Amino acid sequence: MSDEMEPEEQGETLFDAPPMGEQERMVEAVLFAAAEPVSVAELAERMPHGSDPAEALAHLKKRYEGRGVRLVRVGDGWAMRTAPDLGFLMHKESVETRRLSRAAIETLAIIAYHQPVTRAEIEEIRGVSVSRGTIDLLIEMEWIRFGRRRMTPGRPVTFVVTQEFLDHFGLESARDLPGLKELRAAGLLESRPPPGAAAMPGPEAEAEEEATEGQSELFED
Amino acid sequence: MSDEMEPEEQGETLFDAPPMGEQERMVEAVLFAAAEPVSVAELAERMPHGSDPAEALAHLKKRYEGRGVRLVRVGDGWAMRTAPDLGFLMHKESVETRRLSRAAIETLAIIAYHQPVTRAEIEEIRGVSVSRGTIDLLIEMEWIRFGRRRMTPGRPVTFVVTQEFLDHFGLESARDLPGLKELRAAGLLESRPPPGAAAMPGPEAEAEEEATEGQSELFED
Amino acid sequence: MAEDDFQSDALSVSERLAAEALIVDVDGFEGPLDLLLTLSRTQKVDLRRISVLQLAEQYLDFIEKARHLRIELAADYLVMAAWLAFLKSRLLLPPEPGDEGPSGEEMAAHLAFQLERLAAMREAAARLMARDRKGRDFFARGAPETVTRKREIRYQASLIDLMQAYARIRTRDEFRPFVMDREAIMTMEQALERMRPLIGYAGEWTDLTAYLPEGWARDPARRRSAMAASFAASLELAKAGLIEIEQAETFAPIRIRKARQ
Repeated sequence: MSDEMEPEEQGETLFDAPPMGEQERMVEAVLFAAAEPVSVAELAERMPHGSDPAEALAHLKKRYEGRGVRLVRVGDGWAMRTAPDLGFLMHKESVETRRLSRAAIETLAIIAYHQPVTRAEIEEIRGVSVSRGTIDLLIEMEWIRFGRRRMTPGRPVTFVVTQEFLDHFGLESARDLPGLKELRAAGLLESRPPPGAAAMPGPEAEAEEEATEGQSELFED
Repeated sequence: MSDEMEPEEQGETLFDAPPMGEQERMVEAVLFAAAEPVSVAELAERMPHGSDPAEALAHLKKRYEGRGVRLVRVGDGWAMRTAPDLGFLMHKESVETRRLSRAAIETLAIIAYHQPVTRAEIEEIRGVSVSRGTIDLLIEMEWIRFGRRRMTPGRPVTFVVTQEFLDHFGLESARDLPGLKELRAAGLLESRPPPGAAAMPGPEAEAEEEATEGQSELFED
Repeated sequence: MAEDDFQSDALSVSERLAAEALIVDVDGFEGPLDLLLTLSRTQKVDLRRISVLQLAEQYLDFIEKARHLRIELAADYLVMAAWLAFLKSRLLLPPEPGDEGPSGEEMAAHLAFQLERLAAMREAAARLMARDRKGRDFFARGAPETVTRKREIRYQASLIDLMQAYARIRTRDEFRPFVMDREAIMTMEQALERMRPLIGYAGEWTDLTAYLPEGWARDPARRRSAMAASFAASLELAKAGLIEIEQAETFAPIRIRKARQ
């Protein structure tokens, strides 16, 4: 080490610069403890006179090659960073199960029974407007997706249930959903008709409609 | 039962645990990323199934021996800390530690060496009442916390030192407190009740405890 | 701290000056035990071989001087003075036969122990504070990476939820899981809730029908439901050891009473 040193520098310093191994330790400690990337100039300032932080950095960089952390250049400074392939360790995942909101489950049910169904139709059936968040949530859950556009004025998008939905609810197809008759028989539906409700088309009726439409594939994934 | 389980369990883990070298990298990355000590249990939680963080830690500890940063044990956690001999490089990072009053320092030492210890016991040892502010300060600094209540009349709370205390003073555990063994051997950590009824006048003996509590506050700087 | 003054070989004048300095500095002491510890240093012996008698005299002398200088001392210093005066008398006078309480030697030994323990804790505190410390001598990671908590929310809904939801919309009514008229239904939970506070009074055998809510015994449908629920509830209560049940013969009235411990 000392033979590499400039004679001029040797004269200047009261003590010899620490051996390179020590300098490497110093750089390691400083970069570890620093909140911000540290420049070579700042390292030189902090380290004992005559040190060669650039060389120490080079040694250190090599030492950390392939390790869990790496020495990286950030702007004109140096910093220690987690190896990119280990980024997954920095996430803590937790799963929380929640019940679907009433609005969401009702919207989902309407889509399942009436698909393909437009938003306006869902609102008509539910009697309240459907929030954008509800639709987004169901799409995000991959339980519904966009169907074909309806060939009516405004060409509204329709919603249909997905394979994921069928898998989740253990259905072969949306047609396997129990019809009104079965719901009634199962005691899930009161026998008296809803006040002033016009007969709603069941899934069977909608199935025909779907067959008649064969337009935009744009919205299908 | 167990021989039935084994093949099933093997089937459960889709992948084998990563090789030890990889596990060491992972532990390294996690500990580098954390400012606080991380427990073996937490490492295991974050690493892939089947990993052995304890063994990876042992390897890692060896790897960092003599380096600028070290792997240290802090209570039931592990942390990376810079080597103490390099503290002089870290003027920029060094935090101005609050100047503690004599009362606070002594109270802290008594809690560390006698833990779990009640307030009355601290007062017995120091011969003065412990001001509420002293305890509050030490709790605020996260050096002490409440321990279990003592199963004696009045069920007084006890105080114990924290992991942060161990971390701050570079102790692996409270058993590593300097001179602990000698103090114990000399019987100075026993609680020895004063002989007979003519008890030493302790702070409890005073009628107006409130008044004296306020007074001892005067002695703190 | 004034203790250094005591380290030097003291002439009587300098000793007195030092003692006065001590008194003026009384606010610098952490209580009487601390003062005693400081005074004990003047004996220049190991704390284990300290003369407690001499220490007591030093302390009392100190208090006397303070009083002379009209320095107000906190109460605990005076309490200690009284105790030391008592200790001194115990140490000097031979114990009277039948004397109760600890001997002067025992009391002195305990005081010596307390002083030694306090000195030891002082030293331990100093050693502790002199250790390499985080943020001064060694450092934690300066740029910690925060662990991002990714919380995945899984929504749950069963086919029944779905069908119920649909049924609810189609009936435009609050969905009811059973179409039975609930007005005539009493659940076991309701019966339990009703019976629990009542059984405390059931010291004697009482017909279970007495526990049916008022009015429920008349309507046959309601009576059946209430009876079944109350019977089921009484079985629960018997299982919990709260009541006893008896029935004399088949179809005889079912009677219950509070369990006897």
